[in-house]
Amino acid sequence: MIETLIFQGLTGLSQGMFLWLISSGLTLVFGILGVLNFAQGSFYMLGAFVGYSVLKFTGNFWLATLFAPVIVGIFAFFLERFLLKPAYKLDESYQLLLTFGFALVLENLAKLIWGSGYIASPRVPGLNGFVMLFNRPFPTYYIFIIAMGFLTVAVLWYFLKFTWPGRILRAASTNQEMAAALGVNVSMLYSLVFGLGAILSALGGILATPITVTSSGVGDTIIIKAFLVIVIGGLGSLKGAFVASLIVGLIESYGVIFMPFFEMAMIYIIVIFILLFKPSGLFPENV
Amino acid sequence: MKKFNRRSFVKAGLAGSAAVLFGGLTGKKSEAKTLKNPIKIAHQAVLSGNFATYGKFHEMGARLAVEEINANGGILGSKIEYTMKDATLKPAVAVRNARYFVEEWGADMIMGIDSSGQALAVGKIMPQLNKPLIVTHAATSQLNENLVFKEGIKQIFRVSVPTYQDGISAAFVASKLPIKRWATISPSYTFGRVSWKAFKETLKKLRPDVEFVSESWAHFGTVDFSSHISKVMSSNAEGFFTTEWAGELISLINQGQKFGLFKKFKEVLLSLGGAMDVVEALGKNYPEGVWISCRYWYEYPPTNVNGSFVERFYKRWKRYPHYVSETSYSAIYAYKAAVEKAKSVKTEDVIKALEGLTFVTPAGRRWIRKEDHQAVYEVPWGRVAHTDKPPYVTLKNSIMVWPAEVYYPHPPFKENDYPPYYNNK
Amino acid sequence: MKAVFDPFESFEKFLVIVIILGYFVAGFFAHKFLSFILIKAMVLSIFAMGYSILFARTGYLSFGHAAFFAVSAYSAGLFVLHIKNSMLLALVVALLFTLVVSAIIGFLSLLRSKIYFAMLTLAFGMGIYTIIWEWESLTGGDDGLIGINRSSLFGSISLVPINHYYFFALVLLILTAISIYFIVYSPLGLILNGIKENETRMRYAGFSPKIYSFLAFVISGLFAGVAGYIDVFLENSASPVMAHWSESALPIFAVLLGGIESFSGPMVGALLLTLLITFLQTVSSEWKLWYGLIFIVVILGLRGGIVGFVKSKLKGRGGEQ
Amino acid sequence: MNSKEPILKVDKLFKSFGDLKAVNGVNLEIYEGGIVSIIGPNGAGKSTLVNILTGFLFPDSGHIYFYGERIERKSIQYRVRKGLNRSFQINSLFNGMTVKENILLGLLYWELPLGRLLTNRLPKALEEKVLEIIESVNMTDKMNIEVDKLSHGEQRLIEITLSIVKPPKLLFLDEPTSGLSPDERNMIMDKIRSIAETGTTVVLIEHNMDVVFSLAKRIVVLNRGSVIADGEPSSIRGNEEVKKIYLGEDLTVA
Repeated sequence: MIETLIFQGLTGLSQGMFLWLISSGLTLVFGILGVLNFAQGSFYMLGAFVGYSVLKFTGNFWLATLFAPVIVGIFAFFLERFLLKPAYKLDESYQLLLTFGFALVLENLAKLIWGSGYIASPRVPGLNGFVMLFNRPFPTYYIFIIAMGFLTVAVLWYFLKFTWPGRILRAASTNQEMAAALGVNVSMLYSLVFGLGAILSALGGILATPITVTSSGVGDTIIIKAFLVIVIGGLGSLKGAFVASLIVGLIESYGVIFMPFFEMAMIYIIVIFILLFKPSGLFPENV
Repeated sequence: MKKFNRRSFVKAGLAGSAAVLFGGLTGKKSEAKTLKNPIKIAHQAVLSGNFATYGKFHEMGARLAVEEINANGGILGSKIEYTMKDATLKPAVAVRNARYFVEEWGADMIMGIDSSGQALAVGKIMPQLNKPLIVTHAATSQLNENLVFKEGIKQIFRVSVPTYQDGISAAFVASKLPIKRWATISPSYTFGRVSWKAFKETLKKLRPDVEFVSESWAHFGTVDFSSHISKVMSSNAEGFFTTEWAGELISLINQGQKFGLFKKFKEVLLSLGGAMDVVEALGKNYPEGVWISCRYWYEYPPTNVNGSFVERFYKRWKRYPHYVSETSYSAIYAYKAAVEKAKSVKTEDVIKALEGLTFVTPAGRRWIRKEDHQAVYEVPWGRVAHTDKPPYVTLKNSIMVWPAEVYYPHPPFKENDYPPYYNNK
Repeated sequence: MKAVFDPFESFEKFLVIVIILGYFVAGFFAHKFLSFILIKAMVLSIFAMGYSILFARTGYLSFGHAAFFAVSAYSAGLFVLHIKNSMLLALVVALLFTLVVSAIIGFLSLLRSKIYFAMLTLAFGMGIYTIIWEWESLTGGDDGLIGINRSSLFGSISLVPINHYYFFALVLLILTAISIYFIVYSPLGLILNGIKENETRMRYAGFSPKIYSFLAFVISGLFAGVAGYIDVFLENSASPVMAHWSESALPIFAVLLGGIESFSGPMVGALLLTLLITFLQTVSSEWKLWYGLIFIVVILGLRGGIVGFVKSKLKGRGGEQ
Repeated sequence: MNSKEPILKVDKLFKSFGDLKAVNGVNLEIYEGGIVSIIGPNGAGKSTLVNILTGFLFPDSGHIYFYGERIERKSIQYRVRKGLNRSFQINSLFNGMTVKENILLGLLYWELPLGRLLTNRLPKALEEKVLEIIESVNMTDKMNIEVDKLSHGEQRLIEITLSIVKPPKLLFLDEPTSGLSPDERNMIMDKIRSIAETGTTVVLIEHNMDVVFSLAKRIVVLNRGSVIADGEPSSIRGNEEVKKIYLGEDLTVA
């Protein structure tokens, strides 16, 4: 029994890490730009598709993992510049709706570019095996995913805490006027943050390709869960997004054993409890 | 309802005899006159979202059939006009499309449909639309058992196999395998539940010594199966059965490989593992030795009809036919056969002609049962082996087939009566 | 926004009356498919007009109203299938259930600010979707409820023929338009507008905005219920996707397309959107791409919607909306 | 009410944002009648204090008593209904609505019976009252203009009017003259005097020392979240500590 619990825990952790990659982008963008980005799921999807193309071109999964998020990030950067900026003067609901429009268009553009079929999952050199835990195999790739999750946390934390751009970001999240007063180009900052958020989600997308199937509708499915995650964690809070991602991942995983059919219900119940008793989420704070 | 039946019977009789009469008197030319030109066939399937690939495969099969028929003089001289629409997976959209096809576009026959909910919703309004509907994918047994057989909605036909293939035939395969304990990860919706139940109950009757030790239910849209895999792998099962399909099956297989699922279980049955979307996506990575089936497999039957179909299909689309391609292709040929038999495109005549119709298709000889309008035909199971050429998967050396009559439930349908027609002889 | 003293109020009224007359006349001439599509447009009109009470008036964006549409459709369907084949009683039951569900979800979602609210309605709506999907013994799971047939009204007026049902739907549309008119051009409408413009100031004017937002939520939920009720008897079936969040985008889009600031906007938008989608689906399998592009254009370039655009042209000084 | 009893009593109020202690242990008592001014340099915590007192923010700790009732966790509207209102430094009107609609919205809660929430026509008395208020600010000719199209001074006038359509017992005015021309400023100052004359206690948060010294009978000086001086204008003017924080600013005018 104990090894089953550990196995479920590990798979839950890895599921949580994918949620973290997408919800960190979501919460970061919200924290700085104040925009709830429906298209965050599309960046996840684009990460997978672009990664697939890079992989086809270079034959190297690691190059794909490196380049796909950057390409998607650059795309997001320009998307923000040209199509999202005009919406900042609008109500936040309109911004949400606009990104919803982006999601619709991106899903269908992806279908036009990459076709409607399922894109095969690449094999990752060196990570195809498994390690034995309690005489049962656990895939090395899942361990790698868990490690990548923690790595992104560490990198983000270091970036925000100890680097100059990171400090500006934190300042901007609490007080944009102050940041502007410091001579920060807020408009450029917004574009960069939007791009950074896309990079995180796209990284999730490309990292998921070896274990899941990529199709144009994949962004839709994941964005809903990411919303739940950031409600639990507290909007705009990276710490909250991380903890909540793990909580949701673990609930889903243990739910499969202890309450099949109802694991999603369990997540909703947590959301309701958070709302009633701790309405600003687990970690109500900025970035 | 009675009145309707009598009138249609009379009409059908009149039309039929008129056609025979004229045909006898004046030969082929006037036959064409009694028909409509062009004959309009409307097709709908999912062309957007996660399952968009299904719609594309549907369309490829249907277009090939239409092109061939039109190139060879059409149906009794009438050309086919064909249209295709995105049905998404929403019943409301499928209903709207069906209404559009019949009431606006003027379709003589409508076909396609992927999800059970859509098939049932469209099926229910067929008496209003009163055109033949040939379902080419949706597998719910309610369609033929309830809507056609019990409620008498005669406009509905299905050329693809119902869930019988997914649950019951799998149990026949399982009964021949030297293992006793089974587990599943099944889709957490009607299709998955019905199939697992059919599998369990059939197998229990065929092999009373079997046990079902672990089941895990995955939501529609599950992306990550690892916790389900981890759960079933913690059981002492020896065999694994699933009716997961399309993208979710690909994810399940991928993740299963990483977790050593195909090593842990001695036998694995994938009822829809033979679908070309899955085969294409996995190719050489398809785990060897697992049992797969689907509603048509490109290598079976090894007839000339099938061989040349696969060849033509590949030539036209540079891909191998998916089962929905074959069923779409055959649906059009079934309709052609019926119209030629009835020498009429009138719904009543076509229905009569389709009932009991036997026709040769790439998937072999199909026979449309009169009572429930279900096409009965054989579909194989086999073990995955690899080849060097696309699609890299072959079942040639391990094919296992049961006559469809053996495992198809027969009218009158009794609830939960598995296996339906099989006696322990 | 001139809720009470709109000089263009008469223009709006005129527009709505013209559309309703148009529906009425079309009812005599439309053949089957067109009447089906027009009923669909009426369903969306009712849905969107009710939705505008929440979205256009208070500014709260809900992605969960499809769930109320579905709750109504399922409760009406289950009622006529299992309890009593009465369309009138089914309406009462459907609205009652919708009321309860929308009150609970509205209360919970309104505990948080507007943007959280959007997410919460989305999440709770998907919760309903999941329940409908999983509770197979009651709802038929993914197969949905089928065979929900129309019967007659007051025992004598048969609603089975589609042209009869057309006028039944039209009556409900007219009743909806009148109710919405009374809400929009009343002090309540002004209060709701005040919440949209400046929720904090409303508090300093003594109001509890959440109570009024809640009221708007439940009202819009109820009209979603009316729409769901008409739809289920039109389709003769109910399916879980009715509750899916993507369905909630339809009334949003209808409201935006027609003109969020106007009374007639939702009705204009719903009619155009229904025709547009029917057209797009007929000409292109990539219809969602066009749909998305039009969505973006409307939000970025045409925020007064079509009615707002026409009004600004009539006024002779553009860009006012 | 005994005039010795304060109508508002603030007891050890704290509020921080991250590392910044915006309000750092403020104690304050406001007595009925007259105009009290709260001054202090930028970032002294004036706005935060007003936001906490009027319910816009909740304090981290400390108590607020209004007529003896603890209100620090009560909602904005609760305090408003008890007679505590405010105006905003940056105009916070119902933009996009007309002057008339703005005033009407200010009045609706107090004057409209719930049963008439859905009537198409307003009660006559209410209609008259709206017109009367508009008349009192000389905007009858502009009542159908959207407020965001008015001049800054006119908007400020509506801003203040909105907070007194139902005369409160205690009114906080947050920098009511900032950004105004001298003429507009005089108009607003007259308005403030007339408000105080009708019996509303006014707390004026102000930057402009001319305004403060010409209106206030009592001045409270805030610096770094704490009260550093509290007294009559003359004593404040002579206060060394106050001079220090207002270095370079001439407090002797007025």
